[in-house]
Amino acid sequence: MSEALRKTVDFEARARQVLSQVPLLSAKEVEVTFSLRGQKLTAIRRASLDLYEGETLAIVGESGSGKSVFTKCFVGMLDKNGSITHGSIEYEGQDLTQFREQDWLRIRGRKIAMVTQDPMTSLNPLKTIGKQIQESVELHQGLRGLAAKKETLRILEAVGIPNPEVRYKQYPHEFSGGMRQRVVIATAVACKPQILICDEPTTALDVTIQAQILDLIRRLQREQNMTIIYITHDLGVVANVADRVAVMYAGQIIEIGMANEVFFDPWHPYTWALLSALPQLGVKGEKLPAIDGTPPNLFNKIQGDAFAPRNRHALNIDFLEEPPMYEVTATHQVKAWLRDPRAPKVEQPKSILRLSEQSQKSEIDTGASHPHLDPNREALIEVKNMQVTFGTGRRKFIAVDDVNFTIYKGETFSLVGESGSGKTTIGRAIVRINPITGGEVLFRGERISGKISRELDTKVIRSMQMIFQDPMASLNERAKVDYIVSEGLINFHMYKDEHDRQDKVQKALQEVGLLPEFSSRFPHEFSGGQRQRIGIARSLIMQPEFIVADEPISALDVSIRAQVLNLLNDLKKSRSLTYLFIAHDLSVVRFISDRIAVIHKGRIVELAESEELFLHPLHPYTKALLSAVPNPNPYVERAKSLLVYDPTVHDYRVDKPVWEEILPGHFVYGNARELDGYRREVEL
Amino acid sequence: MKKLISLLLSLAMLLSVASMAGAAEITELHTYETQAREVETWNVLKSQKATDNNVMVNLVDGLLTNNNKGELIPAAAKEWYTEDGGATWTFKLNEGMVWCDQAGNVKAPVKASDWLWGMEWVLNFAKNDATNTSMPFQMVKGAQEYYNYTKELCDTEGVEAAKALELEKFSEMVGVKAVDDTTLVYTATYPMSYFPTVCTYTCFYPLSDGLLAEIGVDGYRAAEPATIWYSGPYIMESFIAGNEKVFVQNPNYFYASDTEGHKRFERIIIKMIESQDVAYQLFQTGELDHCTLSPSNLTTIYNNPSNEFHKNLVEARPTKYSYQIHFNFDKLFEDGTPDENWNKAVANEAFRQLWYYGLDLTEYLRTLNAINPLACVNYAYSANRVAVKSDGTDYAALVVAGQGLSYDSDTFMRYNPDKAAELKAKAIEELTAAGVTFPISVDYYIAGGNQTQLDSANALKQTISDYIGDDFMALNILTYVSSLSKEVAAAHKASIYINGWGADFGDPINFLSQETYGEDGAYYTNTYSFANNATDEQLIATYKEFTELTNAAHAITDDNDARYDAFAKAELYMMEHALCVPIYYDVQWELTCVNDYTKVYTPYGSQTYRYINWETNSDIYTTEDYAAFAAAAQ
Amino acid sequence: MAKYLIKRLLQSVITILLIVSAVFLLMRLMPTDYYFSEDELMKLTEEQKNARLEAEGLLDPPLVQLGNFLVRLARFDLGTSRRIQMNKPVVDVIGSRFEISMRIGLIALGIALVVGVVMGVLQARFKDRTIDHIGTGYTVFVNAVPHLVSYSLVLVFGARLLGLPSLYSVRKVQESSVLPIVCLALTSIAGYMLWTRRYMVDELNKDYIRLAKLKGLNSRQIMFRHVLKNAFVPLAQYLPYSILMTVGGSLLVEKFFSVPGMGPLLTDAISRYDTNVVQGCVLLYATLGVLGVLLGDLLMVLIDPRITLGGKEETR
Amino acid sequence: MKKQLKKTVQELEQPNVDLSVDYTAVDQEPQKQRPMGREYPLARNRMPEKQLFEFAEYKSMDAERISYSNYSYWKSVWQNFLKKKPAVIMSVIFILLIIFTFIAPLISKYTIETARIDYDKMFTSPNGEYWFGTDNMGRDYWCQVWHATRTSIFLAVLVAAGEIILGTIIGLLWGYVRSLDRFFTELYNFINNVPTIIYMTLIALMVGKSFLVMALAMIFFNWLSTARNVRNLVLMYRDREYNLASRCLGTSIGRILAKNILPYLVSVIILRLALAIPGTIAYETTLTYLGLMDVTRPSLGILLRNARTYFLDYPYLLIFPAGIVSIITITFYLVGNAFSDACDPRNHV
Repeated sequence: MSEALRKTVDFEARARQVLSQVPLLSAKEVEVTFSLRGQKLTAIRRASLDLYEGETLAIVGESGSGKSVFTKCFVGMLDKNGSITHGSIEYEGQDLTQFREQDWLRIRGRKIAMVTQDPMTSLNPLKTIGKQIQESVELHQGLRGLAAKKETLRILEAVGIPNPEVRYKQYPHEFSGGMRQRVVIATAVACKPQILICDEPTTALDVTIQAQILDLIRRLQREQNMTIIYITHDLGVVANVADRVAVMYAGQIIEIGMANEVFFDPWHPYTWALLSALPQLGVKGEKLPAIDGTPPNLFNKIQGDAFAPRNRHALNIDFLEEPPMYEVTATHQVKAWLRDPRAPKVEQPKSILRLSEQSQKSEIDTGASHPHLDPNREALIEVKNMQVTFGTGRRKFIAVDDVNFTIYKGETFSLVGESGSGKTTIGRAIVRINPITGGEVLFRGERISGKISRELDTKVIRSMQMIFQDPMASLNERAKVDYIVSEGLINFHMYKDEHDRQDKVQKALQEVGLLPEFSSRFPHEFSGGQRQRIGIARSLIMQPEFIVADEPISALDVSIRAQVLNLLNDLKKSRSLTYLFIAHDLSVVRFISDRIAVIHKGRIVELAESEELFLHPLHPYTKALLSAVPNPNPYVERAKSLLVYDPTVHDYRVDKPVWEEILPGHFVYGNARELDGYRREVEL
Repeated sequence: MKKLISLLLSLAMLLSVASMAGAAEITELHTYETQAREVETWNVLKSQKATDNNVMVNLVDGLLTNNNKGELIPAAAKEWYTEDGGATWTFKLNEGMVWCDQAGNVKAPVKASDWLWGMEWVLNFAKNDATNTSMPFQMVKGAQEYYNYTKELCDTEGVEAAKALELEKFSEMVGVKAVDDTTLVYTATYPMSYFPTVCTYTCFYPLSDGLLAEIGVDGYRAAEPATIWYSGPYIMESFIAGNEKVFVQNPNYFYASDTEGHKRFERIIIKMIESQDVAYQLFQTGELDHCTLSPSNLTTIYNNPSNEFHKNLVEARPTKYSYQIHFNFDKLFEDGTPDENWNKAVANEAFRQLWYYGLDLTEYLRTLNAINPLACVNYAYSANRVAVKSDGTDYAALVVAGQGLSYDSDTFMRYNPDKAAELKAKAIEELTAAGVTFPISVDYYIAGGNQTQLDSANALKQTISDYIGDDFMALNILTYVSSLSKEVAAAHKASIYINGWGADFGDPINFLSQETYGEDGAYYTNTYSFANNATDEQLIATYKEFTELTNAAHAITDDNDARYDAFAKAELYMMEHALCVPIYYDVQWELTCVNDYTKVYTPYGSQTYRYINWETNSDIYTTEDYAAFAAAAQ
Repeated sequence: MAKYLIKRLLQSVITILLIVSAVFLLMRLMPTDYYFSEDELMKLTEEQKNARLEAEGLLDPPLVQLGNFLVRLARFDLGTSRRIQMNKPVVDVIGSRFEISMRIGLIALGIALVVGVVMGVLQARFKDRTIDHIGTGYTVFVNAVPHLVSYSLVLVFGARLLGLPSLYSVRKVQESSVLPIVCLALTSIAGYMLWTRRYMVDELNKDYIRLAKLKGLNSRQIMFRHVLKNAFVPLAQYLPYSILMTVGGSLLVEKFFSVPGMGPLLTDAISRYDTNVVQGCVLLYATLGVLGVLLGDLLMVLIDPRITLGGKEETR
Repeated sequence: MKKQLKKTVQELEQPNVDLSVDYTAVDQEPQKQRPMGREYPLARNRMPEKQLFEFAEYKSMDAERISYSNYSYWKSVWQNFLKKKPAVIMSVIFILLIIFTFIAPLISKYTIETARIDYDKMFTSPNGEYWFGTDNMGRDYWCQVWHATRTSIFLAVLVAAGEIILGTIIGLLWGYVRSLDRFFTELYNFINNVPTIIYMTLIALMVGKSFLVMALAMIFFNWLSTARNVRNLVLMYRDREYNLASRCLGTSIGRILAKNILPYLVSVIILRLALAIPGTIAYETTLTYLGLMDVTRPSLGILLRNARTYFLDYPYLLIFPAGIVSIITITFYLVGNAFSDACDPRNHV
């Protein structure tokens, strides 16, 4: 890593600052239990945390790690069935754990505010956003009437909402997700709190918007000198915002330290595993180091280190006793037996080292084949001038417009775009879930869109399958795995007898790395990754040639993603599958795809080979997208300059845009003038 | 103010003292009607339902009315007579009678020609849709011809032409003449002594040409309390359909000054209530001045000596209806095929007589009158008092006596166990020979939603089972949806019917002619018993004999006593051969502040609910009071 | 907007016409004997009956009759009553009644709305506390005991203990309306309570309430500033329908207390085969029903900024 | 041991996604409730300290194992239901009630056929001879009440089941098949915009009031709300990904409805079914009052209507049938709620 880069953030100075302070808020040995239908769930298992004034502390962990619950204790927002059963939270000389509802009214909002996760549901749909922000202003700044409105307008402006006067009178549904999140932030900021807790504020947003919101939070912190607790599962985001990072697992903080320490010198195997599993750090064509299994069930009593069963570096003692906090540096503590002097010496994994070297390099020739460059390539899917519209009349909405591409046999073709860009629609149109309203889709040269014969229909169904985004929603909760996996078999009676069917189901389960005995269970017993693999097994059993994978990992936890990515890659090899991979996360796409198409507002704006696209993006939208990709290196991440795509730069009124192959295999959408510009860019 | 309050207080005290002293007459009568029976028309000439007539007779005066003894008394006509043995009848009208509107404004004098207009209206197809034409057809010369004339006029020249008809053609064709403004002459179709009784019926009511001129034909067709003219004792002050009707005194009533002979209420409020049971509740809360008791309420009060109304139970007078069991001689199954088993059985005289002699109906009658079932006993086909011989003997009593029966008995006299056993044996023998199978199923229909009918049907069933035996025949209770005549009778579906007939005028012919064989006007024969379709020779012969006897009696027009004796002979013949079986009179129990014995009490016509000369008492009448009234009435 | 409204109105008119036509044809399925009262059947000769039927066009084929009926309907001519109030225009027959139904219905609705919503709010506010249990108990009771029985209880206690008139009376409108109103309200209170509570609890579990709480609002502020209005929205959609439907009256209550309203009119008209009145009533009910739905949708547009006209096909 | 110690991090770092693990060994372990993670030799508790700090053996498939719950959806539903004591108690009472409707006539002196009209015994209060007293005609009330209970429950179950089945089928098609939406919506508006009592009156007058006719009529007009409810739920589930997946797999509409959607509606359907039963009894009472039910077959509605007029003097005539109606209503209210809660897998632990 270059020295220049290292200078972007001075973590050492921040560390000194932290060490010199008395904690602003200090949580000690906090234990939170929930009673759920007669059972006790210990969500937080004696976690301790100090928060220092002016810092940004990121709490990172998978879902269920307790990061959200933990911070809810700081604002007294635990759900009704939960209670703090041990420990104390000191703030301004008071113990927050002893607070009753009236006491919280003095703290909540006024001193500690919180930004919640889902901006789509966090605002009252029936009140104008102005009123909702003004409510905070009036309550906490003591302003009334016009003064309050003025302040509200100022805040709106401050959180980057243009035309505040107009927006003031609008209702939440008139705002996009990103804008709504700004409003939510505004309501929190309007309280002028000392501490702001941001609970995954960008999870539901697109990368470009996420980057903007992160910028905003950083700016607001600077301007208002707030202390921020930032909760996320995304290490890239952590790298972007955090001074200090706390890693949570199974209700405990297992490693905490300055951001540079945690990213470059982590000591808990779980932190290692989390970082290693990032596709950004993976080597194309190789397996990603995945964490097997799933986090522990907190209903059960946990003995020893909660991570032990999944830990490749587990010591025997890990299964017996909970490790104490070991100090690595004054600011860096780790809860791992590996730091015990008695423990065997181990080195940090290679990929961690790669991170500190900032070596996310192009490794184009890793032995992967390039079927699209093969002159004997076989076009499997051809999409010609595809148009998909929804609704009719005034409510007609064009989701996909004039889209052209070809997928060759054996490749992984990715479609990247933000939510609402139409990428899923394209995928669904190809597998014929959504009817297309214009153009056509060819499968092995045969038209499969529109009305087709029964035989072809059967053939298409059997050769093309889809993997869905949300493993929680894509499995029928009321059917056993056995039925789910064999559904296709049953439909086409693709088995000899009952025994044969069960046999096939078990083989399919084994192929995706699941135990055959799972076939008699119901989906809700499985974790997200396992469910996603059941979904894959369901598709595989049809022996398809082509699979549309619609964001198959975006709903999964970081530690689980790698499992699924590896599986998809393995299957591609063993079954010579062709994928259409739909994603919004560019780092994943880069890791898995051969070619990438970038889609924006229903149109493909650029299509190129994966590395080509990353190295030489042409279309401004592609550039903006790439600039927003979070990088798990805090220095790099903070140094990056964000490009914002402004669609108004295109002037297509006279000069009509075309879909042009600028370089062999590199297509871009633009009018003659723009294309010229791109060509010049390429030549440079 | 103080003065007013003290005045009111003393008034209130006075009133309470007065009420303690008892014997205060009610000036404002609260009475009721059940919901299904709301008035449908305010056009008196169109009205034919009892509920409509009950109201209308108080608003418009006909020629004659009745008193509490059933006698004819003057209304609009002060005297009436025939000079030719009943062929023509002359009515002399009161002078100075007027029509007034709802507000009491005098609109026109009542003239003899008003009765011509009235009759014209009834007979004019375009005006009255053929409603109420049957009696004029029978009684008034030329009536049918005039009806046919208007009907044809409708077809040839249109409805409006018929509606525009005035009296020229009518006077020419129909036997009604206005000799002068106060003299009216009717020409009957044949000499009849009972013609005046016909004149109490609403289709013989007047219609002022002035009213017609004012609201037009269509206006009168859609008459309302606010648009009609009044000449009767009361004016309909307000009418809320489905809720209440309020009568007030007509200030222009001809007999208004005669407060003794024509005593009227200040105000009468008729409430519409949902069912009979509600009436008792309202009586308890003082919202009604009388109520008829359902069997259950009656028993409750009767069995509990400490009940507040225990001493107030009084038995009402029988209604004008006489109820009979009618046999269906041409019963069809649901699918339209004849029910041979029943038809053969019912054609057998012994079988029918078994119904007559073999049933002790006391228990059955208790569904009507739980305390005194024998008060309901009916041994004759014709209703009591419908005609009276010159020596004062009631016509129906002749029939009862002719059977050797009497109402003065503490048993159900008609029941004769020995004869019943004999008849049963005979019936079994004969019917078995005829191929009838036992038990004979007797299909009996009740209204589907009517609990009272179900209860009494069950009682009848139990009686049949007890006295005749399930092995011989069994009552099969079935239900109809909304109309007995339309759903059941028209389809010949029931084996027996229990019907009540209330006379339209005062002569036995009105009863017996409903049962004759082979005649168009015989209502029961044609619509219920279907005797004309019977195939059994003996039955037909019996029917023919009965018909001959009836017609012979009807032919006697010059001597009423002989006429009635002849009718009694016919009726006795019918009883003897059990062509139908009299079953009950409707005698109910009530709690009341009204002396029923002072009400109009007539066995025919529609004058029963004229609120004239009613004796009332703000204290509820006691059982003793009524016993005294009944004794006095005997 | 206007275009959408016109389209909706046209659709509504078609629905109404379909309903009325269907009922018209159904009535024509009954044998013509039903056209006559029992007395008429007894006293009219066959020729007279046929003459009557012919004069009124009842011997024509049903579809011809329907055509004639629709033509008359287009001229807003509903004909006259035959049996309920002979020869009186149907419009007058209905007109005299619906006002009474509406008055009683609206008052009962108002009471039910106020009491029900307040109770529902309290129940939601104090969920799982005594008042919530009382409310739930009431709801269960109202549903568990057949209305007929509870009305009888109301009638007896109202009339015996409080001395209120047990029958509706035009001369004592106020006192005599009390019991019918109470009966109507008693049952609908339970409904409003149930739904208000449910919607309130739904709203209270929403994310934006969390945000409001995080702003530092206390629970009373949250209730009044946020939850109430939002919880009322789903109730409001059915409000116009409920208000309009008060015109229809309650069959049971009106029969029970002899209220001369719309409730029993239609069943009476059907059972007496007063076809014109039946058609008039059905037309009224259908119009009010369809209009109620339409107004409900419009109301939603007014109070819920998310909903725009034509944005969503609203059906009930 | 020594070898294991030497295991380097580099080796360990190799992703272990060896999918060809021998499952049989795992499979044959006794399937019982076991804590999360592996089972470890007891010996580990007594390991010397040195050994404690050695690397443990790593089994990738063990990490994959989930705690085996021997789960069955309906079994869980049942178990959850059994936890709701009031509902269980009420349903036991209800079942006893039904059984009793059959036993009652056997143990009493009278049956509905043999109960005689006897005016001397009318309104006898309950006693040793007449356990529920006698009615207004001196007939034994006991046999009438139980006979009526049986009739009413039969009617209620028939109607409720009918309307739920019809409503569910129509609702499923209405919600899932887009082209039918318009038709059913219009049909719904058509029927729903006029109070059903009108249709009931028409039917009662034109077709009849018999038990079967009215039951069919009730079914025919009551399916609407169920269908609408189901339809709205179907709309919620229709475009869920698992349905898209089924469509991708070529599953027919019928199977998707039956296998993918219907099971999700079970709780709602059961709730509606449970509430439809007391609803039908209440409706029947109203219809009886309006004279639209055939009275020849005694039902609770008929008894209530009759008792209504003299319950002040003879409260027992009202109390017995009203009590039974209340038991039925409350039972189904509780059972319906308990069952629909139990059907919700989120409540399955």
